[in-house]
Amino acid sequence: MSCMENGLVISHKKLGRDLYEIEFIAPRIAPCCQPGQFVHVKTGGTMDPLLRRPLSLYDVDEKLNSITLLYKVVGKGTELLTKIKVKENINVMGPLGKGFSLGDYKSVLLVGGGVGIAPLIYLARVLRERGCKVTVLYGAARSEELVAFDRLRSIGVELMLATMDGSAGYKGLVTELLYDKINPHDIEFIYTCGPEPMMVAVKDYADKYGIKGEVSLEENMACGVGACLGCARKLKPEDDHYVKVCKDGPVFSMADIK
Amino acid sequence: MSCMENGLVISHKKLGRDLYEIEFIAPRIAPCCQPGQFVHVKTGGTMDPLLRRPLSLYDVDEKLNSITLLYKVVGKGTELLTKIKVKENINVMGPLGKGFSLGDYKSVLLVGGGVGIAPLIYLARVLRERGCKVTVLYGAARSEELVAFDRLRSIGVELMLATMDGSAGYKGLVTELLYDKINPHDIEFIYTCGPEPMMVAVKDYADKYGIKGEVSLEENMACGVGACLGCARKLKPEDDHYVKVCKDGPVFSMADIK
Amino acid sequence: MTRAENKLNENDLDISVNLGGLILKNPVTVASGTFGYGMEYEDFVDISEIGGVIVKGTTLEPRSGNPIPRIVETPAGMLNAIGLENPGIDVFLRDFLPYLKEKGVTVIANIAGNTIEEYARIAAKIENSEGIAAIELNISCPNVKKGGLQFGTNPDTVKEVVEAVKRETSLPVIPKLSPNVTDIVEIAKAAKAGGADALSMINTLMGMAIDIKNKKPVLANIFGGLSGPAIKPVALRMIYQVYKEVTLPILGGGGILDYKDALEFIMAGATAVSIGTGNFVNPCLALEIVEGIKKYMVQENIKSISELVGAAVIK
Amino acid sequence: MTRAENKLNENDLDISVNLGGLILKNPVTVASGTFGYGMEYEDFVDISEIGGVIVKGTTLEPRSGNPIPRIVETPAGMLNAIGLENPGIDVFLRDFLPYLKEKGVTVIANIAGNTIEEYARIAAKIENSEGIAAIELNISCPNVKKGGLQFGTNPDTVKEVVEAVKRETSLPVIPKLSPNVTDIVEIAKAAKAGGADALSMINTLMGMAIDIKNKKPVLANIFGGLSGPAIKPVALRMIYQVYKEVTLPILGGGGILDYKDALEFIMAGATAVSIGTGNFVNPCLALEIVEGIKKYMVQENIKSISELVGAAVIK
Ligand SMILES: Cc1cc2nc3c(=O)[nH]c(=O)nc-3n(C[C@H](O)[C@H](O)[C@H](O)COP(=O)(O)OP(=O)(O)OC[C@H]3O[C@@H](n4cnc5c(N)ncnc54)[C@H](O)[C@@H]3O)c2cc1C
Ligand SMILES: Cc1cc2nc3c(=O)[nH]c(=O)nc-3n(C[C@H](O)[C@H](O)[C@H](O)COP(=O)(O)OP(=O)(O)OC[C@H]3O[C@@H](n4cnc5c(N)ncnc54)[C@H](O)[C@@H]3O)c2cc1C
Ligand SMILES: Cc1cc2nc3c(=O)[nH]c(=O)nc-3n(C[C@H](O)[C@H](O)[C@H](O)COP(=O)(O)O)c2cc1C
Ligand SMILES: Cc1cc2nc3c(=O)[nH]c(=O)nc-3n(C[C@H](O)[C@H](O)[C@H](O)COP(=O)(O)O)c2cc1C
Ligand code: FES
Ligand code: FES
Repeated sequence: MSCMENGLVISHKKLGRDLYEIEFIAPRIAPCCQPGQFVHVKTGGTMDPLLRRPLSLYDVDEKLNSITLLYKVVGKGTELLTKIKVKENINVMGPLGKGFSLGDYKSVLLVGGGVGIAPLIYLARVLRERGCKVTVLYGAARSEELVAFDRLRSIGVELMLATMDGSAGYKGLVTELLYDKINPHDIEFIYTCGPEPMMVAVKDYADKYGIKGEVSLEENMACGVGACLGCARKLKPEDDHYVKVCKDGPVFSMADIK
Repeated sequence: MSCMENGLVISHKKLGRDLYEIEFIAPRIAPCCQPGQFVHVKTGGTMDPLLRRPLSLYDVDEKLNSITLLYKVVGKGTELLTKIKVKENINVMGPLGKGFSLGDYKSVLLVGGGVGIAPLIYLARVLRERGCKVTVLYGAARSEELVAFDRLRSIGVELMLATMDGSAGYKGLVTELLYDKINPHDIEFIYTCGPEPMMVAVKDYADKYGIKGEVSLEENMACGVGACLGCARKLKPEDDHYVKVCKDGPVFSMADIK
Repeated sequence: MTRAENKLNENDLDISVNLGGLILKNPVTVASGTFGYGMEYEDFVDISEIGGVIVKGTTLEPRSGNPIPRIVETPAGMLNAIGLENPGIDVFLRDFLPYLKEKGVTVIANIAGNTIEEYARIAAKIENSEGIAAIELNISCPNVKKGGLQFGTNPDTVKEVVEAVKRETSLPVIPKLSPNVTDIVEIAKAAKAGGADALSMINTLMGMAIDIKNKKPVLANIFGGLSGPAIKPVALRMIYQVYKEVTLPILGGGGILDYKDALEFIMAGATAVSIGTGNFVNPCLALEIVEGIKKYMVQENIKSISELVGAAVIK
Repeated sequence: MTRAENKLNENDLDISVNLGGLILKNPVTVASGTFGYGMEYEDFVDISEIGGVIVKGTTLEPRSGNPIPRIVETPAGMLNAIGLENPGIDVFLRDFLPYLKEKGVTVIANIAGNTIEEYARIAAKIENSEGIAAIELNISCPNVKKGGLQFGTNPDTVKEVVEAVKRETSLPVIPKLSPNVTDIVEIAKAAKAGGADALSMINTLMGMAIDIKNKKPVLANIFGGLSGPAIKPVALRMIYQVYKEVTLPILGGGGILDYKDALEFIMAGATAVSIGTGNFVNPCLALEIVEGIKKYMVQENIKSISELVGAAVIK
């Protein structure tokens, strides 16, 4: 069940330039969450901006019933979000969308770029709790942007980093690590979230080695629940119908996209 | 000279229910201020609300070059204003409008109701500094709303209070004090600001005893500088032309109004 | 009589309305295209309590809608160019309507055609099924090439299309007027002449946004329909104008975000209101507005909502 | 060639524009009725640096304007019903124009008449004085009973009024189109047929607000003109439509609040822009937008602003 809830903010920190982490108690939403789902957030109390903003579940604390989001300030909605203080409320709708499938895999690969790492953290934790071996390729422009590093370490994943400026890990695109460092025969499934060119490269890799996988897509949203048809998208150019990223996704099978 | 300036907020306190006092440094505006003038305030950073809000100069610190405003939260603009924190900026245009005339009086009367006391504080201080005897009638609904009490005391005025519930001073309308407590022959000039019925009662009193005086009026404003003609008002019903409250006022002679 | 005795109880209130034969239990509906087929919001709100659910615009044949991007936020509003993506009337009646019927929802169909003939055929299909309380005629959708806007901007066609639909159905017929016209009263009169039972107004204003980075229109369709609080003043003005001149009940909407907005519409002449973009901001809005209106009525000692309809109109 | 060499200097930029014979040193003007007679803002900004100052709408005789309230804020906008309060053309020319001339301001008059004859007479008076660079014809003010709106909504009258004014003046004549019409292109074509040198668009959308406490319209005039960011999408759409169909330079405005908005208008087809309600939010806006446009041009290596006009229009 999804619902709308005013979450009590218990922590709100700046993690790096333009990157923030906010945690709030959401007793009705938190128990229903799955990795890959998102919440639809009212970022301010006025009509500007008018619409909610979709943000992935970065993690969920099942004991506290809290939800944590990782967000990057890119425009006025996320800018306003930074003003919400601890002890204030954040209004969210959730959990929304279709999350990642959680097959009975022994070893999977996660590839995250920039703030696209967000849904992969929650996923990695849940997969680890199910005893799955999780390898994570995590890329960003600079080392300061690898803000999920500590979480990934504490989750206990095999972690490889890439930065464009070489300030941490491999110097270059995170997808270049795929061919250098990953043995495709060790991997049963690939999950990826990040900039579209990155995800395309991950899909190419998966296709090449016949590995199945899932991607998390983004599209501008109004309703977030499948009612407005605003977040439509053709998964393949030749498709004659549109999917709704908010409801049919945001997670889609790599087999379905092109 | 007026200008637009980003003032650094150095103090922002809640004085009572819905009543706030904000002080900010305004090196270009502060030196040009006169009692009765106002600043036009951008209450938030977004398009909602879109327009500025006029607020009277509550006091000006000529040494610090700071301006203090007293405001009541009545709607979304003033509500947003409460969110501005110390060390942040407040964007204001000012000083605007025509302030109180400062004749060479020996003894004057000030009558303020509610948040209408704001411009009278600055006026009282300046008049006292010129050696004028200042009597102030100050009314509000309840004693907690008499938030300018301490300032008035420190300015050194003869002060009489009225509250509707009798929790401080006279129980009833502040204008009832006029006839009970004020000797019209002691008063050379009357200044008043507050709810319109109060100001009308003050004018009636002034007319009755042939005392001159000034009122500070309010009207919804867009530009605040006389450009939009939105704050127009007929001072007397029979007038065939409109004055601009922002530019020709907000202070008007009692003789001109009805 | 003391004040306490005088005070109305919420249960004494009469908030049901009659919109040209369409009886709504309360005056708050959700607008077409903003509430899907109801089920999308079932987790958030008891959709059967909403005055009426106007489902997504439906055409004779399925439509896949416009290319993307289809939406963009604007100051206090949004533009949409969905292009009437829908599965067609047959699929709607077969797959979606039963759910709504079972839930006890007051369903209002919203139909659009490429030709007058198509409007009539959809209406006939609706007439032959059960569970729809009224038909809203979308003669004003700015996002489809054929049909759509031009129907709504020409008084003669408005009259014709209403007549054609009326011939096929016994349900209340509620044409939805386009605000993109010089004289809304003329269009409203034409709708009345065609036999309209009520008027729905307003649909979106035609607008656009430019992507300055890529130097092109943001929407793939170039133009889109502007909705949300930004258009509220225009909606109120048109409803006020029509209320004064045309004696048909009005379903008013355009930018409603709270019960005070809803009261503005009612006082300007709307018998009932519709919530569109507001649903995206707050999926519980329709019912919150019903509550807000009730509280207001108790406070103001107003027993029947009908006392408020047109209360601000200066005759 | 290195990047540094390639980079334009702000001084190399050509930001002057030709608006049907009216030469502006930069493409940013301030809109009529929102900047008084310039002097109201002289403390805040060097008004001679603004591309053009369009002064408050002027009529043949003085007008005292509408009763109050005249303005009300709306979501991302405002309604005004000033009612063309102004001292009349003679007083304007005698008392206000000399100040503007002395300051070196590029002055554009904005005129309104009750009859076509009146428009012509005001234009003749302007022709006989000096210091006015162009005439904007307000054929679209929704706030006056006679004249005003009806001129702007009928193509025949639009043509006639432009012709009548053109006969009396050698200055560029720029009719200001009303957005409250079904077909803006038809009106633009009529203006062109009448001899217009450029088009100004858009004036305000007609709207209203209701005071639910007192159950009456907020504005004494009932209706008012909606301006501000709320109307930006509608303004852009109309400019885009007209740019595609009518070969006249456009002075575009409606809701501009920053240089990005201004670029949207230019890319939609406006040769120059006008800032209205934005002046109330930020009295320095016009010049800040000029600076913003210059920075953008340097960044994007665009030498002449004309390269951007209509850049987003898909032919
Ligand atoms: C399912 C989903 C999950 C997401 N999860 C995260 C996350 O965990 N962390 C994070 O930082 N960001 C995430 N995003 C992107 C995030 O929604 C946008 O960055 C955000 O909406 C920008 O809002 P703004 O007002 O700051 O920017 P503006 O640019 O001012 O926004 C303007 C409009 O564009 C839309 N928009 C802008 N960027 C995007 C985008 N990338 N995707 C979709 N809509 C966009 C906004 O929703 C808004 O309608 C996610 C997006 C989707 C669809
Ligand atoms: C010259 C002048 C000096 C003022 N000085 C003070 C002061 O020192 N302290 C103080 O608390 N208030 C003062 N006011 C009133 C203050 O401007 C309003 O309370 C404030 O604008 C309300 O804004 P809001 O967004 O909170 O309320 P909303 O009701 O949301 O405002 C909606 C609109 O109404 C206008 N408005 C609402 N109330 C008033 C009002 N009383 N006067 C004028 N416009 C109004 C707003 O400007 C806005 O355009 C003064 C008004 C004027 C004209
Ligand atoms: C995403 C979206 C889709 C819409 N689809 C339809 C539709 O299919 N049929 C229709 O008549 N109106 C449609 N509309 C218009 C709304 O029903 C409503 O009339 C309009 O949005 C104005 O109301 P609002 O400001 O409350 O949103 C749509 C609006 C939006 C925002
Ligand atoms: C208070 C006010 C007064 C106006 N007076 C006039 C006028 O006298 N003549 C005119 O042609 N337009 C007038 N307008 C319209 C503006 O010039 C401008 O076209 C309109 O406000 C849209 O632009 P904006 O959204 O940038 O404000 C007025 C607008 C406002 C807000
Ligand atoms: S955002 Fe409305 S359907 Fe996806
Ligand atoms: S507020 Fe614009 S003239 Fe006074």
